Amino acid sequence: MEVFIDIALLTLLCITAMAVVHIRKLFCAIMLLGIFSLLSASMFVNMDAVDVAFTEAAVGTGISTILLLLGMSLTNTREKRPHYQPLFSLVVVSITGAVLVYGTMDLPAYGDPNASIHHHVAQRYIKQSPLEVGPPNMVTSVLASYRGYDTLGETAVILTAGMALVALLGMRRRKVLPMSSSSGCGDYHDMKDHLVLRIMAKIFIPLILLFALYVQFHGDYGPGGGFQAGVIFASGIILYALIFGLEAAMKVVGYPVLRVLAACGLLLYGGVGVACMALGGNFLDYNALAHDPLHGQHLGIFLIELGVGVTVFAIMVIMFYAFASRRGHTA
Amino acid sequence: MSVDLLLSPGFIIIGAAVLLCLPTARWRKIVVGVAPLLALLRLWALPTGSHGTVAVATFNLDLLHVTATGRLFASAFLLAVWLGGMFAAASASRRELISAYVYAGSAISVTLCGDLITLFLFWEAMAVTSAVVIWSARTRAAWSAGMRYLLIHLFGGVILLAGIALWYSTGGSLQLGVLQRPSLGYWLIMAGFLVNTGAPPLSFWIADAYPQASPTGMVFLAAFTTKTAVYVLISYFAGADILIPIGLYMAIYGALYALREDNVRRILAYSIVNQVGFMVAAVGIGGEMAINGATAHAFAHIMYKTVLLMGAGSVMLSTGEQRGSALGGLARRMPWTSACVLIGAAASMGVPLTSSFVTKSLILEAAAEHHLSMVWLTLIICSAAVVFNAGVRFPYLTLFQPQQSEAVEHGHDPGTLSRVAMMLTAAICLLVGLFPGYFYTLLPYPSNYHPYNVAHILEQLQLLLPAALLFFISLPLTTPVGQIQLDTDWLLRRPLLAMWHNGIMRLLALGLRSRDYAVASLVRGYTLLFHYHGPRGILARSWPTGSIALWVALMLVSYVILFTLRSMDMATFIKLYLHG
Amino acid sequence: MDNRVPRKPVIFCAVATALLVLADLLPYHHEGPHLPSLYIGISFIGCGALILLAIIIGWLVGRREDFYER
Amino acid sequence: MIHLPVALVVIPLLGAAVCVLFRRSFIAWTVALAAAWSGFAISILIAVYIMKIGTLSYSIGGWPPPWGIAYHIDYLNSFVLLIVSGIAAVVMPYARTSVNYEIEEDSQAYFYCLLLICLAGLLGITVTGDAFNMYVFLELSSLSSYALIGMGKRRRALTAAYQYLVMGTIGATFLLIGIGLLYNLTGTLNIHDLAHQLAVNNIIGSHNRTLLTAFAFIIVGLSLKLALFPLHLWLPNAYTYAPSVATIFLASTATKVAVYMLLRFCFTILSGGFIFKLTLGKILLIPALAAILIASMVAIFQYDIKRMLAYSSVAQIGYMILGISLATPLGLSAGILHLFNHALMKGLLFMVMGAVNYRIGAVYLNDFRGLGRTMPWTMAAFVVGGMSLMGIPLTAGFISKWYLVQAALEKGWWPVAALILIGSLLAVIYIWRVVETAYFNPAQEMEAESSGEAPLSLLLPMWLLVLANIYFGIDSSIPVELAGRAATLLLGGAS
Repeated sequence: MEVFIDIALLTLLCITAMAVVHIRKLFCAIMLLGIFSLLSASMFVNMDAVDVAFTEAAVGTGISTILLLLGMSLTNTREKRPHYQPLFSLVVVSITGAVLVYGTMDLPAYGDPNASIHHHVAQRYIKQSPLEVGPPNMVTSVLASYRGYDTLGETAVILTAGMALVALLGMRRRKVLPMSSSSGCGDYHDMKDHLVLRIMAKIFIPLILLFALYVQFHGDYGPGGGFQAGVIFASGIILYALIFGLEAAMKVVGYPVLRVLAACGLLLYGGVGVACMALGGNFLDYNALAHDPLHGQHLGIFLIELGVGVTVFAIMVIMFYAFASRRGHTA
Repeated sequence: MSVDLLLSPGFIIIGAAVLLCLPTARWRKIVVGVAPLLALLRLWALPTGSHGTVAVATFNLDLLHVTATGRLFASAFLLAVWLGGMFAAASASRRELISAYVYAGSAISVTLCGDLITLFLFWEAMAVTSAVVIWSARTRAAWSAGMRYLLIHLFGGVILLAGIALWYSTGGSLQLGVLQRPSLGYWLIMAGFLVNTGAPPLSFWIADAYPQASPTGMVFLAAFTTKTAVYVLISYFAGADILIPIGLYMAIYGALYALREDNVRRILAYSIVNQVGFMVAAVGIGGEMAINGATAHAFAHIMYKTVLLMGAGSVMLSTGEQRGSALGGLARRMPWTSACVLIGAAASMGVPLTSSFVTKSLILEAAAEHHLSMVWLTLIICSAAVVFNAGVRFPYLTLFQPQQSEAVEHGHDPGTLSRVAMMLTAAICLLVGLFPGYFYTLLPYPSNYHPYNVAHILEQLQLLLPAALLFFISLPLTTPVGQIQLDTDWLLRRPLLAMWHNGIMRLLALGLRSRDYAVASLVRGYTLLFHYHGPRGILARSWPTGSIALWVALMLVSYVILFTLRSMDMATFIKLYLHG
Repeated sequence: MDNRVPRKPVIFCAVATALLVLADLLPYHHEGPHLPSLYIGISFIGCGALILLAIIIGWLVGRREDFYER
Repeated sequence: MIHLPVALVVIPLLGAAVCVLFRRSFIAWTVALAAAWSGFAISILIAVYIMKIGTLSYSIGGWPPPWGIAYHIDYLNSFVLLIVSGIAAVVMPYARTSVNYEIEEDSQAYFYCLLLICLAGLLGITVTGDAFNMYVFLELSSLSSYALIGMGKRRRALTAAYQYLVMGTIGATFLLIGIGLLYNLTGTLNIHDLAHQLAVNNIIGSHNRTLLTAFAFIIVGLSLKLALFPLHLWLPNAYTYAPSVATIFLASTATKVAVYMLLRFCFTILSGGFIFKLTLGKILLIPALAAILIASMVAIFQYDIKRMLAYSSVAQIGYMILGISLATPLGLSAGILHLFNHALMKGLLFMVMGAVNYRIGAVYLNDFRGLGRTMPWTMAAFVVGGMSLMGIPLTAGFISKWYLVQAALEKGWWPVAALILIGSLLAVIYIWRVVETAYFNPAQEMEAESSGEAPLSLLLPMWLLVLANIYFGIDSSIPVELAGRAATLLLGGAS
């Protein structure tokens, strides 16, 4: 059964990918990319990688689509014909693909229980993590505790991306140009007349925020965690900005707040690590945080997930602002 | 690197050169007055032997290796740079002082280093910095003379380096010590050294280059290059017979050419060749006494040549004139200078009670001891012929002949510091002559030679006075000419010129078309190079990002193919291929 | 330029040389065989030869213009 | 003492967050300075420790190595750490003046933030003993360096940054694919455990196609990051248009760390570089030689001196890879040594470019006219750096070239040794062009009024590097010792 689902999803994925490559209308391409993300999220679910699927759905379908749309609204909605032959790219892609396929020839089969991947490190994660770390969701214990340092790095990557964007685009808004034409999609002006949207948004936004908090704090038990929660929380704010205008959203959470939040999230994460050192453990050794190692792990994971969530949220909104405020319009 | 090495006397002097960058003249004077003395103290505080090596690449450089000979040479250099610096401090340009200090520091380092590689490095440093000293005169003539000088010395350096490389590659040791076992490397090293002594056929560079330096610059130049060459000959080639004829040639050459020279500083330059010839011959004779003699005479020569050049420098500074035919009658106007020059001249001739008397006789005695009668005779004649250059001719032309031109009216003694320097140098010349016993204890080998006996004194006077008499009598015959004298360089130049005019031009004309073709193809090659590598060339352009991706893919696939092909041998490859 | 033989130095040197010849006739301690006025002879002959040689060389190659500037 | 390795990374990382928090240029600079200096101090401590004890391990989160992420520091790491943190420590004092001139007041705090993140990333790559962790920090350093390059004054900086972004992402993705394949093969990510598993499960000996593909991906990905010859195309633009401080820092550290990663993957994971001895040595030799010759040739014709130096960097990377591809103790240590020496000289030369840019506003060849007189100290520093680049005795560059030539001769590769020397000659040509213009061409009239010597805050770090270049040229015992030990360590895995 799973095989059929896989085949169906893969076929759809291929079709979507071809369509993205083929189509010249950027708006459609972006929408198709969103679909592509959803499809791959479904594939991840089928592979039992729920956390990954969750992230893919939140980031790939949600935030990145919005950012792409914003980016497109700054340029043009149609792709120019490239001056070189697309054949060229085909060659590159086929070569790389062929090499990749060649490389997988000597790999153990997917799901092969004898594969060494299931025997070495994973064994301990599966058997020991409930006793050593605690959370029933093993993914969380691997991400936040066993390999918590990688997650710190990833959080820093998010912060870097935001700061890079701000450094290159600038955080200030450009001068308001009242006469400029309103081209592209998602104009805030028009939203005033869309009563349905406004009312639905008012109903949905609190729910989205609440859901984000749930994902944040329930990450230990179910799929989810700081990354997803941050993205979902950010999408609540972004929705608000889309419907009620950038100005209004900025009154709720302005740049300075976001900037401080972004920094504080990372500082919180690092701070937990440093606190562990101060309490006599290694860096990020949560056992040191409380008398009972399990309590320490729990507290540590809670805190760092919070840090991740805060940073991701702040950076996502900053990114949105940075693109949106370059449009030359204000709501 | 230990502090010991950093504080070697040579490095102290080079460090002082850095201090000389100081803007104010007062500080510079203090540095000039103090630094060499510190270095001198340091030098005599160092025990003999090696003071540790520094590993550079695979060589162990013996940067500081004190030997008795080296120490005496280094002391002479330090005294020369001290006195010369004081003499120059008032009038020399900052550039000249700095380069002279680096030059002196390098020369001192040559005398205090323990292997050929280090020696070569400082050798080249000397060549470059001394050229800068010449250029510091800031005249056109000085520029081209400095260039010729530098070319000759770099040429010598190349020979030396080739020699060292050959010597090393054939298993020779680079350590300080007399080289045995003549081979091509041996001869090349010797030739490289000899270029700096002013040996034939390149003897002309001394008289060509030195007099073009500034009045103060030549004081420095005369002291170091030739004497370091003597030092290295002593250290590496003591007793090499070939050096005897070379030394004799130089001694005669110097005496001959000085006789018809008009430029007084050039007279002194020829005198350097003459005296260095004595030392080279002594090195060739070998044996304790000869080496003692070469070392002692080098010391004495540095001192009296410094005093003579200071005198010539003072004359030139005040009158702006260095042609013998335009000087004269300065003895009254420059009493202090004249007194010092007289002492220097006496020292150069070897008049009893002066330095040369007690040093040169060591060399003569050594020649006699080895029963080299012809050598002895030639050296005797040459030591009499010193009268023709530094001994009588120079002071006579400069100071005592009847006044020849207006320029002399401006003659006056130099400033206090310079005068003090000059007098100190003269005093050293006298002291060495007065207390030979003390001086001999500093020499590399113990000596029981006693210069002062009636016979020896009389002999010396008997040599000098007739020579002087002859000189004065033949004065009208040896009238200076206002032109450059040519020697071997003429021999090199004349046939070359003739060939240039007759043969080569025609050959060139014949080969013009092929040359044009070569040039054209060169240009085409350059264009091709430029086409691909130039700013717009295919290899330098900013490429579209996509094409780089193609490169990536190509590299990737070629790596995979190559890995696969190479990592399994062909048999297993085929086996795997057949079985899927 | 003044080309005459300077009188004072010549007289001084001649007298001094004569005195030295006399001194050679005096008995004084000397190592080995010694011919009277050997050194004076060497000096005269040797230096005279040198002066001659210098004049000849000067005549041959000495009076050339400064070839370096060519 | 025990927490030093992790402090090395955490201090700049949290410092970056602090920069964002306050967003004041001066505070950010102070934080950056403190972080860089403390990093350097820690690196020195670690190096001393390593010299005494041998290796230093640290388990993050208290999880022992194969399960958690562990730091593992040996001679090679600590040497690269010294390079990276040392350059950072010298660059930071320089940065204040130069950044004030080149970056808008508003963005300065972000600039320092990104610089610190980049530093943290590079240090993180170097200290870690975990392949995936290496990738995470590679992302961190790459992402920040794209932004740093994009902050250059000229508009083309953005295109350059974009191109670098695309190429860098391809490189990083390839690396990730390679690591993924390795993980699939072994089930572990720890580098030493990877080596162990590959050996125990007899994967190395069995011509495993996945292993070969994984390494093809890793090597191509890293070749992109370290700008090996045909894949260097992002580098000239990136270095040319980036702000001076970013160029100095990236040129002297980023490529070095990529080379370090190559060493780690090819020698530590494949224990003793079996792949190198078999094939990779010869495969990498050709691009390395091509880099030395072609990039040097291109550098000769450049008019933008920063660009010229960028091409020269490509050539110098060729030297490093050449040394590594010899795969002998001597060659390897020559390559590692050149990492260090090249950081010294290229840092110095780009600092000179920054100073010239500060005074003149551009670094085209024409702008150098008469600078020998108006900016004597700066140009003197350029001359020293140039001499080091050419490999003139008594400068640092000589040492590594010397070892390189010896290593080539030791293997009997005469033509290679000759090509190395030809490359040095080409360096002489392109450096001489600048020196000639600076010292022997009269100044242009317009510039006479504006120019003067660079301010002290630029000169001091510059001259610090000048002294370092000379010092390590005279007494090279410390780097030679470390590089030699690192080389034997890398090759010793085989026995």
